Amino acid sequence: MTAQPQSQPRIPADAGTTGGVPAAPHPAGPVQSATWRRVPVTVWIAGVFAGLLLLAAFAPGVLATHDPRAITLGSPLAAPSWEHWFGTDQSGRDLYSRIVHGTTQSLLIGLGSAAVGVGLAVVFGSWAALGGRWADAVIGRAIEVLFAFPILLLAMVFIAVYGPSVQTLILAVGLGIAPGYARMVRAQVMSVRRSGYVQAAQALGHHPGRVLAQHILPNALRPLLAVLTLGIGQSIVWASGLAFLGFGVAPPSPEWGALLEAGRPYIIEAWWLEIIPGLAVLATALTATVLGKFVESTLEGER
Amino acid sequence: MNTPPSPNAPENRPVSAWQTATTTASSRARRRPGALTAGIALAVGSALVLSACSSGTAGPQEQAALTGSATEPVQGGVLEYGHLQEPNCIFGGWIQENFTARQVLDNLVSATEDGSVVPWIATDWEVSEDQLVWTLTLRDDVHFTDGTPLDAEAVAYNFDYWMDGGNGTAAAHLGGFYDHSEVVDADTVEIHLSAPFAPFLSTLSQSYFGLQSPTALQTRTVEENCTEPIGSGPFTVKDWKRGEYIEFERNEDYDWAPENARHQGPAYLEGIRWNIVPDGTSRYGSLLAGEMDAIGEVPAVNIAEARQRYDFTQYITPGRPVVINLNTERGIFTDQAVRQALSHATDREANIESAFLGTVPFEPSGYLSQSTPGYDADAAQQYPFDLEKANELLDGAGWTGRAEDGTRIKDGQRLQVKIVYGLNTIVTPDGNTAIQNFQEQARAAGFDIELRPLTPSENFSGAYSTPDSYDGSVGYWTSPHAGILNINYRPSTEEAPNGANTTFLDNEEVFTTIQQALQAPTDAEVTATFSEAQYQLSELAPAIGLYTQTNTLAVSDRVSGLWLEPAQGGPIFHDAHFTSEEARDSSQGFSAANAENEG
Amino acid sequence: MTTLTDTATPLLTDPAPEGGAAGAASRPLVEVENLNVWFSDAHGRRSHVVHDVSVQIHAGECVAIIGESGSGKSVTARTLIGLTGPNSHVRADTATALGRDIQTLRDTDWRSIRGKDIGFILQDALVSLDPLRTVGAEIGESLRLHGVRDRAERAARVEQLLAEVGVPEPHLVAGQRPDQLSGGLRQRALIASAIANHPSLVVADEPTTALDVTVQAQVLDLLAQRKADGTAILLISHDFSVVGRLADRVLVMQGGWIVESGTAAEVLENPQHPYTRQLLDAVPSGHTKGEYLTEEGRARAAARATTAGTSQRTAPAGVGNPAEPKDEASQVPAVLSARGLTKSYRGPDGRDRTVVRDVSFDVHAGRTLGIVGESGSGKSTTASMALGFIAPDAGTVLLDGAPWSELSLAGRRSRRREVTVVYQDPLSSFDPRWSGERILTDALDAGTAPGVFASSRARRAHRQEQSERAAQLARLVGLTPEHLAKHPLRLSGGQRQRLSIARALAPEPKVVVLDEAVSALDVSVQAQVLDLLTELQETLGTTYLFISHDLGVIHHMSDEILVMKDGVAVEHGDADRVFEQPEHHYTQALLGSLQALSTTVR
Amino acid sequence: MSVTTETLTTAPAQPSSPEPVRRGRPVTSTAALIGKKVLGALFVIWAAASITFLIQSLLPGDRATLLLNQQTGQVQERSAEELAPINEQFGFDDPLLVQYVTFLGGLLRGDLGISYTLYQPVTTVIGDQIVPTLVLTFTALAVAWALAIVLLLLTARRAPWVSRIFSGLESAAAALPQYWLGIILLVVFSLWLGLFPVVSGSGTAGLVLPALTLGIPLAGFLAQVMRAEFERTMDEPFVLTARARGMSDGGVRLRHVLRHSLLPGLSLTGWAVGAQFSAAVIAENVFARPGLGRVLVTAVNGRDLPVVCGVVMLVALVYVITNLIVDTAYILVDPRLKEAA
Repeated sequence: MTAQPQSQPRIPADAGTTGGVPAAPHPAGPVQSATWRRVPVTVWIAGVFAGLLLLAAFAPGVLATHDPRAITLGSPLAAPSWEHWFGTDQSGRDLYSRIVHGTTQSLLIGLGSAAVGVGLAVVFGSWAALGGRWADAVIGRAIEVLFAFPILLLAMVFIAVYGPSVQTLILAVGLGIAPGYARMVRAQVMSVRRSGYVQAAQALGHHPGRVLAQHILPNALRPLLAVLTLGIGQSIVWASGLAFLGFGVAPPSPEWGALLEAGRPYIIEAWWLEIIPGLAVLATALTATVLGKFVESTLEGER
Repeated sequence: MNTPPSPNAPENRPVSAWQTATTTASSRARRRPGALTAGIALAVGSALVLSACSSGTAGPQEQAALTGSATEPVQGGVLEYGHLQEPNCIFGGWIQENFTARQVLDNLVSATEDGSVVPWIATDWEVSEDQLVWTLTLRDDVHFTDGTPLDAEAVAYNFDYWMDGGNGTAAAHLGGFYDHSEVVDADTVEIHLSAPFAPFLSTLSQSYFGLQSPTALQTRTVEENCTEPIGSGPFTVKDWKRGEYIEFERNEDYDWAPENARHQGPAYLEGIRWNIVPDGTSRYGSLLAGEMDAIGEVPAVNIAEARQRYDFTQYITPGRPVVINLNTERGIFTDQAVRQALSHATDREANIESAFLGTVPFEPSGYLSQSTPGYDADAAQQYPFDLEKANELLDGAGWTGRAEDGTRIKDGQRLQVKIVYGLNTIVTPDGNTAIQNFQEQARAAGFDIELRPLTPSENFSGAYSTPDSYDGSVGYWTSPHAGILNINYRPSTEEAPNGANTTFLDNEEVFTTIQQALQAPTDAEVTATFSEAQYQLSELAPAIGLYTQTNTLAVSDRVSGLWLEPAQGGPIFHDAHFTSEEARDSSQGFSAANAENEG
Repeated sequence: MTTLTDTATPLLTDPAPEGGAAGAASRPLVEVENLNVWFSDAHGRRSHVVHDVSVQIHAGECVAIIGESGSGKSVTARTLIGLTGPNSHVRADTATALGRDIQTLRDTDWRSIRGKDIGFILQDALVSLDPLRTVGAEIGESLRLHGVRDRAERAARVEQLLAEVGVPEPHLVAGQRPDQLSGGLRQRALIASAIANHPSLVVADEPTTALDVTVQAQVLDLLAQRKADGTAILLISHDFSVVGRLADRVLVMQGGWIVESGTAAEVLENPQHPYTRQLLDAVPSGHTKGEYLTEEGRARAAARATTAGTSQRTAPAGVGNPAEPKDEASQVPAVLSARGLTKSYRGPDGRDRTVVRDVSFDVHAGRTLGIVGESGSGKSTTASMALGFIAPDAGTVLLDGAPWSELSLAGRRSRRREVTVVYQDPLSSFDPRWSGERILTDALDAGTAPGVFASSRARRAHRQEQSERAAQLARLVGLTPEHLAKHPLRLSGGQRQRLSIARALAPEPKVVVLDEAVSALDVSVQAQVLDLLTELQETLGTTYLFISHDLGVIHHMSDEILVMKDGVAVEHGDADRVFEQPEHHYTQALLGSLQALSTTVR
Repeated sequence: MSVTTETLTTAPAQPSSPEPVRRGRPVTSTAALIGKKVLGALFVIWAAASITFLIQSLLPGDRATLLLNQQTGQVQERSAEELAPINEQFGFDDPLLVQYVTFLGGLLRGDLGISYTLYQPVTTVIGDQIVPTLVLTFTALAVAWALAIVLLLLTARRAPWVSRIFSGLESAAAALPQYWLGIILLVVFSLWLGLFPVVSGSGTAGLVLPALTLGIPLAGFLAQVMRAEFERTMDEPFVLTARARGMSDGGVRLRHVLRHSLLPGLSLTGWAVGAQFSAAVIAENVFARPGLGRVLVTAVNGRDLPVVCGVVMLVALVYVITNLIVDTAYILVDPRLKEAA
């Protein structure tokens, strides 16, 4: 047998450890660190679409071809054409321009609800995880109750008190999605709190406040950034579901849920009124998911 | 649902139908010409029913049935009917409850297409000189399905029951006029009124005034009387699977159909399954797929096709059409000129034509629908689309400034108004389109309209019914006669509040005119005085007409003989029958609850 | 070879036969000529991980491949059972196992071979057996897959197999999950599942790693028995003592190449290749006590010796004999003292279980106290109490003679910097967001950072200063500024542990607690880190509380030793004394196992 | 979506080795544990009912007016005189606390009250509708699980493009608005292809599309959370051990890996039950199915407090029971949790 003096450490990141799981038979190790730099096509597509969404949200005039409110009584329910890319609705309004103009509110609902939901979740989830046995028990029960409670009722309360507006939907949906996230935050904070680096920081005699601010919260909440983006898509879907049940934004708002609800009676004769806004919701939710997963995997890759 | 249908002695069928009809024809009293036979009314074809029978069979057949044609309709079978909304009770004050009550309960009189009434349980009637006492003569052969007789005693009991909380809407119609009832003999009852009320009989033709067995009302629980009221009608409630369907079963003893029924004797059908299908697409789709034999409330977008494919009937509800009621007590609309300006400001006709795809008539009047007896077409036309006029009026009212978005401004205040409406309860999706069109069109004149759709809870709880909660509200109110004006425009007073006055109009002149009309001795005077009231209202412009409330019915060619009754537009199944034995045999019948949905 | 088996202890029931049956076999069971393996990643990049490896295994023979992580030894082993993994490319001039060409076998063919003709044993049954299923089910599965369909028969065979591998009460064990069994029992169960169908070849990939030393010996015994029965064994290990105990022939792999091969005796006693020599040198034991394990360590010590007089901070230390000044340690005051420490936990069954009982010790300045024990002996709990993380139920810990365990949380916080810790897994003890420099400056900051209201200039100056001190610390542990700039994830295991040590030194502690600090490292890296620790103690006079399960490491490092078993300190005394004249029978047994394993390489 | 399960928190100290074989463990705290669970469940139900009661009582608008208007189909103000009998009948005029105590008293007696609008005991109203809703909800759950498991077994940790495409499909499924999916299914399969009834009713054929409507998005979620665990488990050493035993890839996936990936799916299921109910409202609406969803919407719209409370309590009960089942399933899947619990 020939002795080969050539020595090439194959896995720099893993070299020097033998404990735990034996090295995976395929070299997941070395590539992973570099993978995140290579952005998949799907993420590119999602990125471009997200850019369009943001443009539509902040400067709808740039993308819209028509006044979203302008009615044309002569041509209701016109099929998609060169003039009206997505056809017209029951008032002869240009559906494409309405979807573009509806982006602001829909995204606001998505972002807002996700922010409210995740915000509540962060506060109460961390509180439950760090606040001791009582806080954990009380908040844990509250989360249970919220889980068991139909979101529909909550939505109704808010709408009855504040009227059907974007803010109302944000509150209702935010509260609806909060318990799930709160549980995640709680678990996350608990696991970070038990982590080696938190113990290490405590061993150095750092003040608990500093440990909380420097280690526990940042590390527990970082994965939530991805979750937040996923929540955006979910919130838009939820909000449009509420619109479907008659708890939507007041007309003539072109909020997507409202468009979906308005398009429902015309599904056979004017399919575009239902299908296209639905695709917009789906594409947005999917975009948020794809970007969220990408962010998540990037963050994980960094770890 | 697990008890098999009991054969109700079909031999016992009384056959005095035609006799009743003849009696009625010769009856005296205050019956208008043209009410003699429903057949004539049908042949004349009033504005009430816009019937399009592509099959070309239904119309003649109905007449054939009426004139006693030799061809005997197919007996039996359970008809599948798809309906929009589910009632809370079979009988009640809600219009949906009238549709079901009409299958189970009989009324004293039956309305015809021209707004007159024909005998039903009451074969004859007479009113005193002072118009305060109505004497009704009743059939002597009618009994409720619990076996108790429908006699004068029962009628008197029912009057008291309706007025005393048994039916809120009945009380709203007759409450200010009814005093008491007196039983003269078994077949005669006197109704004493506190004030003359010309449209008395027409009022009684609505199913709010359906007759129930006093024994049942007294001895059974509220729940039983809600889900299975005992009447004398052509059907009884067999089963009610809430959220899914109500099953009605033929009353084998039935032999007292109203004079304008297409036939006498028990119903041809073994029964009806009244399916609740809230979604329009599903409802129409279920007709297309053959799951339903007939459906109500055909979505506007399907009407054109339904006219081609099915026996399609559209019924225009009399009473107050769908209008925007303007708040005359508070806010911007206290100024009559502003109300008039808004009435002129939009092209409502084009709006309705577009929003309903030409399937529902535009109603220019804010007070009565065109199918209401006493409707004045000229008074209705006072506010054609005239943007210039609207602008002039607003300029004159001091709304001369303009904000950046075009909204008019007066003393720093924007011409901004809030219009509330119960979406999907009062206003259909198509109506919602029309309201949005209205909103958009009114921008040209400088109105900034905020639309506030209400959830049913908000809508009915009264939170949006007070003067300070809206500038405009959208609503309609069915009524077979112009007396609805009294309900809607009687000023609200401390002693006698009138929540139905949703414009909060407090105008002595209008009120007086309406009272005169109600008490006018002749039809001509009634009509003339109601005309005057409509002109007066029109000038005040407290409401803006949009479209007529319509009921529609599409019937597949498997069944025939289905019609919409004229008082409220409910479907009548008593005369309905399958067109062939194959069609009947392919129907699922009862007791198939578990094995259904094969097709 | 003979020398190895001669050292067998009574624990070894059946020593491997002389020379095995190797010579008798005419045709090898496994014959591999020039095996090459590549892996390709998601982007199609190929890496060549095994280069021209050739190996032959005969019936009744044990061939060992020894190497550190990343040497390609496991890949080679897995290739022999057709489980190289997805995205792998295998090429060899000859590759036959049990007479079949493994390059042409399809998956269905493999399935009939694996588990039947070739058994496979991985390290640590806790993760190598399905943790959700009973071991009986796992063993039964091997039988079911190879034709034993009848349930009752399977159950009987499972019990029989468990009995064969020396499991007491097999019918009970068969119904338990790996986590319910002790390490030895579950490893036996794993072996039972691998040999269920009496394969003629067993591939054992690190079969004893992560096991306690006594258990290791038992498991190796078991394998030796199989070998004696004629089973061929391919043993993969990083541990010379294990290899020496079992192997007839040894291949040394490094970076995918075989750098040396020969009989076990040749390779272990007379290594030719420098890499092999380096590896053997790096094994710590009593013999290496007071010496440096690596070439580099020796060189650095020598360099230091020449400038010894100029050093300000170093304790006066003899170069080749760092332990010398410690001799009069008993006069040195104890920095950390534990008195009668006791701790119990409430178990899931509601009963209290005492994990530490009445443990007392003193750690003297500039010296090392080693605590050794097997898993569950309570040594880590003792460390946690010493660190002040958990309060003892009884007893007390004194730091510099002052109360420590009895302090309030806040009171202890201000003195935490005096006792620091180095963990087994450094990576998990670093905040995943932080660079090495940040980690060190944070440690330097402990308790000294300027307040929130300090001026930005003061803070900038402070940061500048800390940054320089971090660089100094890094140099001290042999890291460069480039290392500090990196994320720990991108450092090697040894570098991470150096960083971890630097962090522990940053607050200039009185005591550093090393909790299994080198247990997860490859032997050569472990040697480097141990050398670093020795050097630091020598130059800085650092005091260590050194906790490990590894007797060799403990002996190499410690001045005094505390032996723990089941929460009780069974033996306490001078390191050499404990190793040479153990008093407690447990210590004797422990050392017996060690001797059974340890090679007499030197 | 990365749902973190906190399942594997084991006791601090490892079992020591003195007794090599541990025989059965004492079952001292089982009764206490059950008692605790039941108490917790009762608390959730009580809290849900109380919140509902408060919400319904404090909403703007007058309940008596609402009832009266609903009975007549009108939208208007009502006079005190008109409202008096209704207030009298239902006790709307009593102080809130008195109403609440009455309500609680009824609950304790097992009396949920009488529907304001249907005049039926709430138990009857719910009893009539509970079966179709439960059937729909649990069929949808079953559909979701079946889809997710098949998808995982076939596509997880396969060629990269396969995994990527299918995990993309999962994301898409999870992002589907249910009503939109429902309408499309209805149009395509019932109206165009005529495969299923348009009006679903409560029959079996009518169950397919509503169950898919609820099941497909949930399957997306389930598959997402389970895929992560599945792929992680595929890297576990015991998978290699099983393969080395001669097990086929499919066998390993089915017999070993799948079981491990069930846990996050189970916890998601526990959470999803509440949300599934809200989704059932939508499916019942689109497909004209009877069920509690429709009852709830109608009751909420009509502020039929006894019915709303009853339905909410029932949903809470179903949630609580499902979660107890999920907890049990957890232990069945991962017996190690029995000790941790």
